[in-house]
Amino acid sequence: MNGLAYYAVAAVLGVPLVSAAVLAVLPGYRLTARLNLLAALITMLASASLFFLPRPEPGQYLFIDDLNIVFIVLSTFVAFTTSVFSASYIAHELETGKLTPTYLRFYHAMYQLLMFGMNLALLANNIGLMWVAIELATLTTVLMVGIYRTAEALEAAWKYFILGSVGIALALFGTILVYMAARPIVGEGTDAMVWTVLMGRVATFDPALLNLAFVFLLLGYGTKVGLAPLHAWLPDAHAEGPTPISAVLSGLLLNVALYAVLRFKLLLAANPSALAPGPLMMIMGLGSVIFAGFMLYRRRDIKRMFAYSSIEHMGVVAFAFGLGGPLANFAGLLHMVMHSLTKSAIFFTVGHITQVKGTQKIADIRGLTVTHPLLGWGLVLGVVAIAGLPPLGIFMSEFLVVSSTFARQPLLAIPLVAGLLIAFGALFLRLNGLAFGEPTGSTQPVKASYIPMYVHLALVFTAGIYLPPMLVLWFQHIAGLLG
Amino acid sequence: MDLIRALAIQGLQMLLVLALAPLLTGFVRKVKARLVRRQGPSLIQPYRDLLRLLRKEVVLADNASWLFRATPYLAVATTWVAAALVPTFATGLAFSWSADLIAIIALLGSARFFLALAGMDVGTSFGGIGSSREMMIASLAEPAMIMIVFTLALVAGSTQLSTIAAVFDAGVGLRVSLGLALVALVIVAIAENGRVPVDNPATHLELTMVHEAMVLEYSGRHLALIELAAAIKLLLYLTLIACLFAPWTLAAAGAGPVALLDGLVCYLFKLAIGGFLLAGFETSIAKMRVFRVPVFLGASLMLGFLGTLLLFVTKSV
Amino acid sequence: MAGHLAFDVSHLFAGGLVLVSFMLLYQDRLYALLNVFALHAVVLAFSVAWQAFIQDAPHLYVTAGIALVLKGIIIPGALHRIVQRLEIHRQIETVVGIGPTMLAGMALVALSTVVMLRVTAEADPLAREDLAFALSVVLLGLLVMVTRRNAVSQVVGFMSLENGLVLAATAAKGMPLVVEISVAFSILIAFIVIGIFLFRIRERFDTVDLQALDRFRGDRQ
Amino acid sequence: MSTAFALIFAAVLLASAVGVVGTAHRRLATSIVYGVCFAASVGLLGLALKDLVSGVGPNDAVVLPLGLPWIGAHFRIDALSAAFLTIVNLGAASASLYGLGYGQHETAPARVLPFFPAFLAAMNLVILADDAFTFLLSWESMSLASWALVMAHHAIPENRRAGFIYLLMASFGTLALLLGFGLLAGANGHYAFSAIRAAPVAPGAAAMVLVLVLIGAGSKAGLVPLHVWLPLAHPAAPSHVSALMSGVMTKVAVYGFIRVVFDLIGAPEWWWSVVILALGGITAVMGILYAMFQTDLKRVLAYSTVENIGVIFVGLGLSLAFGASGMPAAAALAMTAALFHVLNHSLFKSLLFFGAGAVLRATGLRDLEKLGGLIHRMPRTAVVFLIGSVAISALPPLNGFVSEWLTFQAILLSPSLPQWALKIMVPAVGALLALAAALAAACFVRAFGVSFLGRARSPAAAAANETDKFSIAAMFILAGLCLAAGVFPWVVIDSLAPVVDRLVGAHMPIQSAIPWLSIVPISESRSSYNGLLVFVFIALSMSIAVYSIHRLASRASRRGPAWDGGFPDASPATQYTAGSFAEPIRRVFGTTLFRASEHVEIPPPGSLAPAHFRADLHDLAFEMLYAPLAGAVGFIADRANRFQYLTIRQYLTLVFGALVALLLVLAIWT
Repeated sequence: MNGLAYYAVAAVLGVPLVSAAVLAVLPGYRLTARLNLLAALITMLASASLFFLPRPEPGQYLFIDDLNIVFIVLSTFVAFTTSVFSASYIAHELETGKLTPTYLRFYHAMYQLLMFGMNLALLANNIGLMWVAIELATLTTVLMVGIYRTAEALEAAWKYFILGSVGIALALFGTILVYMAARPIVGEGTDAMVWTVLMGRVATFDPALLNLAFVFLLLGYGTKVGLAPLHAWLPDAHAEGPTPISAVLSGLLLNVALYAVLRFKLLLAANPSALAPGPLMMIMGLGSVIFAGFMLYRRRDIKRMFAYSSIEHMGVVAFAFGLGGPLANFAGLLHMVMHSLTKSAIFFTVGHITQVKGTQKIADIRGLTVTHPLLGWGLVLGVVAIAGLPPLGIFMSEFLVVSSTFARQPLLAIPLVAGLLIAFGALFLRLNGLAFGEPTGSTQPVKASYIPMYVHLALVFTAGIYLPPMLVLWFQHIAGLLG
Repeated sequence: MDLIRALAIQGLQMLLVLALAPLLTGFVRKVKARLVRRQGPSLIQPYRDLLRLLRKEVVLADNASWLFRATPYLAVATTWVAAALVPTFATGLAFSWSADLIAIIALLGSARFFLALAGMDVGTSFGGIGSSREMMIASLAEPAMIMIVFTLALVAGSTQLSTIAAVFDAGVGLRVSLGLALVALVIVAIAENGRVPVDNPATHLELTMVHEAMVLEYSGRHLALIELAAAIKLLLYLTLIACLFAPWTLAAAGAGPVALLDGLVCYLFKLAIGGFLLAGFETSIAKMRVFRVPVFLGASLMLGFLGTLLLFVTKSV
Repeated sequence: MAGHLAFDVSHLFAGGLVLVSFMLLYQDRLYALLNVFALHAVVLAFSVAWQAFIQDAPHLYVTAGIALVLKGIIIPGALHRIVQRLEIHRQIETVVGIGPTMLAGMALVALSTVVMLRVTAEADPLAREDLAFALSVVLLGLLVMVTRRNAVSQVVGFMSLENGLVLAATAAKGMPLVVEISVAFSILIAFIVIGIFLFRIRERFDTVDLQALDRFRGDRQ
Repeated sequence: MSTAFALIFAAVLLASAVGVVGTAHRRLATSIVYGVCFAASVGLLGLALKDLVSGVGPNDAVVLPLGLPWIGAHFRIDALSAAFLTIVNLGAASASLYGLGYGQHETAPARVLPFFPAFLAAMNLVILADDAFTFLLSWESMSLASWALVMAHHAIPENRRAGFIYLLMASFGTLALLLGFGLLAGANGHYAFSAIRAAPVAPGAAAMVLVLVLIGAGSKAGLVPLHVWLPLAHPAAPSHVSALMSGVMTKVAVYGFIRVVFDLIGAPEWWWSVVILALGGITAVMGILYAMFQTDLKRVLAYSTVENIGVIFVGLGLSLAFGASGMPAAAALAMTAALFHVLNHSLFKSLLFFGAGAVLRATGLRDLEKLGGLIHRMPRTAVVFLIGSVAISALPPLNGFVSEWLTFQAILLSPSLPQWALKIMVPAVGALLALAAALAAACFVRAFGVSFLGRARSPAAAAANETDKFSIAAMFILAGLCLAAGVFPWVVIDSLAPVVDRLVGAHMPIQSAIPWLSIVPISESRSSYNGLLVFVFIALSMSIAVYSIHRLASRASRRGPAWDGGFPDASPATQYTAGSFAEPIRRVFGTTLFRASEHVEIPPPGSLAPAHFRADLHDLAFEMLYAPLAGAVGFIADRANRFQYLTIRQYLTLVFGALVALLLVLAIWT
């Protein structure tokens, strides 16, 4: 019976790996794009099946529990929709000659490799393995950010690479420290790196080592989450890479890194004498929200703007988890899911917009609702959602975050609200120009795949008014785990 | 029986104000003329003017609308109704309860509203100047009036004229607040009726005109009605002052004919005094610039408010 | 007794590593810097080898070998070549003077020891000391990265940082994946070096010329 | 039961909103949408009236498995919501009827049709909501839908600016409300109103909630100084939407305020009323002064909305004061006055905006200085606009006067309040109200006189035509209601009785029992007013006058050029303009409150250059509050923006700094 689950896990990891290898060698755009799509589909189905199959016993290296299955299902889903979008996006890039078939092959291979890395990181039951997987994912994205080989792209990729490497190093040091903390209790060997074992016995670990470890891990993985002041790579990577990658970065990779931070937060929370990780996360989160809010005002590049909005929302999520408590944790989870869906939908829209207008400069894009109603209104809807307006999902999560914060920490709620409001103003200031007013630029119709973005928005919309009870119970359970 | 008498008194009073109004105007003019050693027109000259105007044809501006023609009737009607609700010589009016002091002020407001509109209807600069200044003055006079009402209402515990009159008649002692209120009310009355120093009903000099400029386009019967309305308004204010600050000998509800007669005579006497004082005041003072009027009225607003406050001090209600 | 000796030797090597890190901080000539780094790698190699010996964990010899060969010989050589090829001027512009940097380094070492001393002693003293040194090496490596202006010296900083990591990893007795990690890191560093070479990145780490800013930071008009 | 029906109607509205997206047949779609909206609003109106008259079942609640999962979406109709449902749907129905005609001339129907029903639905849901989440969700959706409608004519830059400021202020208000509800609900998130009532908050927290609600609801209602968005956004929308925003949406905001302050927050403190009264008085006077100086007809109306909101809040403040001092009867009187004015304002403000819309359609103009003489071209519109103007100027016998009168009666009861502060403050507020009323009269003499009377100031105005029959019908219905509410005020007062009872635990004496159908707030001897009689008297004496004059005097009349002091047929340019009409009042009030200044350039004798006159006004609220804020944000944004252009090494320094900082934290605090 459990066998099925094993197969499913194998599929979630194996399919991307194999297809990466295959795509690396296969020529021809149509075929590879379809294959890419297919692989993503299978992966998604497999991960979805994990949700229904009985859980296998946690192994030395892999395991499934309530927490990571949320992430795995979410990320495989977004990966799938993104691959749909990427198919039509890449076609256009090929026509305009921005990418050559060779790079295309490379692109698809990397795409699947990235999926493999992320899925592995999520399924890993071993802090070392998780580290390796996240680094793999980071490096692949580095290569994809640089794929256009323009000076800006290389610059962005290089910046990402260097900062990422430092992050890697810090994270590794943290990992070693955790092992050191675990070794005296658990004993030498792999066991001292296995989540399930650690969680069971962390209470007796040396608190000082754990604290030190968490500092390094927070900075190391926090670099990938894009929390200020470690965010520097994020906006440029989003702006200069191919848009599908921007979508994946915002929608998935940030979550994966956050997942790692959460894991270690759990670890610390389970040790009575270790310092409470909450405040650190709250401070960094709050800082990111306010900082990103102000940064939004001077943005002139549309993709960079939404990248900063990702920083803001990651800040909100980190803040919520830092605050803790069932309500805030629930809100944090919800916010993370909603943000992934919305932000990737926005990047889908933006991708088509930049393609049809031939520019990423906000100033050169006007009156989209007039020239391209579907794209324009899609963008409006997306911004409305990301700004936390009802009846879309983020409103609910922000409602919970803000109100529960104010009831518990009134003084923290004020800056939080201020940051949200500042970001709100900036987003709509820009939207006014983008979506409305006298249109500029090309008005020719665009070959775009609207399904992914509208599917995402539809999901977000539904979640804003109705959350299925099953999902709620599940989230509440996880929120309970997160303490 | 009571109802019948009340109705009778009500009707009588309505006719009375209608009949007396021009006479009062004439009286004031006469006194003013006398004070400056002129012969002056006869007392009944206003009646003659009205009749003359009524007999003349109306000359309407080409683009005058129905509003322009309806306004005179509306003005007379509202003013008349308002006047009918102020106890002149007897308190037992059949319908005095249908509108209290605030409502009476508001009724006069309606009349002013439509007159101001009529002033703008033909589309001349004079009409506009008149309307805008009239509204400006009113915008200051009305709050002052409300403050006066406060003062009175706080003393009498009512905004119902008959009640107030009855209370004051019964005697509430001499009060500073009431004195202030009286002064304030006089100022408001002068402003509302466009008398010197706020306005001059006799002048037709462009820059000084307010009310006259507003109704400059009227002629014939329309003008007659407007003159009549103005006269009634003057009478109304004098009556108001009389019944608020000299309520003595007002015939109470259900009083016998003697009392009524007594009240009537005394009423005429009060009016005479009021008219005389008004004429005296007007002759002794010069018209002020339009933009000193706000200060003048502001003073009455202050007095009214002061009256209210002092009331708290003297007797914490 | 043997334990005592083992302790002293590894202590010696670890301390030596910190010392060499300070020498890195001190250098202001590029070639000298590279040579000192080679020394850094060699010291690390010895310390790792010693660990392999006392923990009798043969796989650690691999790590030691990598350290010796790759970081001790190949990469410094490659960097030499690059410096010649790209005519990077030999003088290293530092952000702050050497003196303050050294002081900062002292402070960092003090900090790391303070932090580490909070660790209860029952995590065996050997590991504790080594961790303290490793942490200092890591911090000093970062310090090198942020105080040097040109690419090569920053790479050197990064590599010394990573040496600190390896030190820590080897000190952690019986830690799995050490070899894999060191390999992974070597690849990473190779990437960086290649990157510098391919993209002709001279001072791109810290360009000060505004026109370049406009070109590369995208977001200006 | 009726709650369920109400929800069904709301669902119908939403369905039509979704259904119309991207439709081809514009005329057809327009008719269908507004038809559906009309039907649904009438249905809701019927429900609400039924509940209002026949009383509501105590447990007429519906809980749907929507919204916050573990709470669900609670909906409930009580007396208060029934009253406001009536008001909202009265406006909604008339607006939909108006839209049937007006909407056909819409240039961008695709940007109006989907959002109009959504807007209606959202407003209804706000009032139906019975838990904090549903309330805020509907509240913000209401803002969103109206924002979309404001952006309907987005080609005009001012509209885009208006939309932006509107949405920003709306979201600011919502966040304030959100914080308030966060306090009310407590840390465990008891968001259902029933739960909030069950667990009253501490006094300090309650005061904080009051402030937050004043900000939240006040910014939506347009309390000075939170009003800045209102005169920008309301005129920008299509006129029937402006009518809804000004006439109805502001009332929804008032509803929110009443719901929280009189229902959820628990026992009030007397000093709260000081704040509310002060704000109300200032808002009333400032609002109408702003209105006085505008030359855009719709903007005049929008600012006068601010004034009326002030009047309403004065009523609410009084009610709070009396309630806190244990004077239920007086509190009931004040509350009745406030609610009555809510109804009145929704009636005549919608009416006036419809009129403005008709003018806009006929002439394409909103600028008073270009209008004039429309009474000849658009007689019916002129009549209803006149009625609206008289009503809003609080003149008998129309409805505006009644609520104003009731408010004054409540003010006259203030001396019996125990607190000296209030004793002295309330009369002052009364003076402010009187001032506001008088200025309102002046303002609407100006608005009506300049636009409808006189001679046309532009060809467009000279060529105007009467508007369509649907619009006329809608306007006449509202005008009729204004008259009815003025002549039979007792009907309104009595049907408000249960609401007031629910809110302040007492109600005014039942008026229908009083002879001659006059209204008596406290006692016959104290004060009474009889709209019917006054109306009849005026009609009677007027007809007497007409009759006798026409019988006895000459009936002859002749047309001729205007006399105008002897200058024959001067050009229309010599008429008094809106600006010149406002000049005296600008001199009296504007110099200090608006830093008004006049600049005159008269060319030297002999030169043919035209003379110039310019009057400058400053919106101090904007210049002192909002401009600095925006400046600060911009400044910080500029400073922060440097972080976009650091070098990699500097970014690394940031990371390094963070690491060292955290290590120091460990070293020191653990």
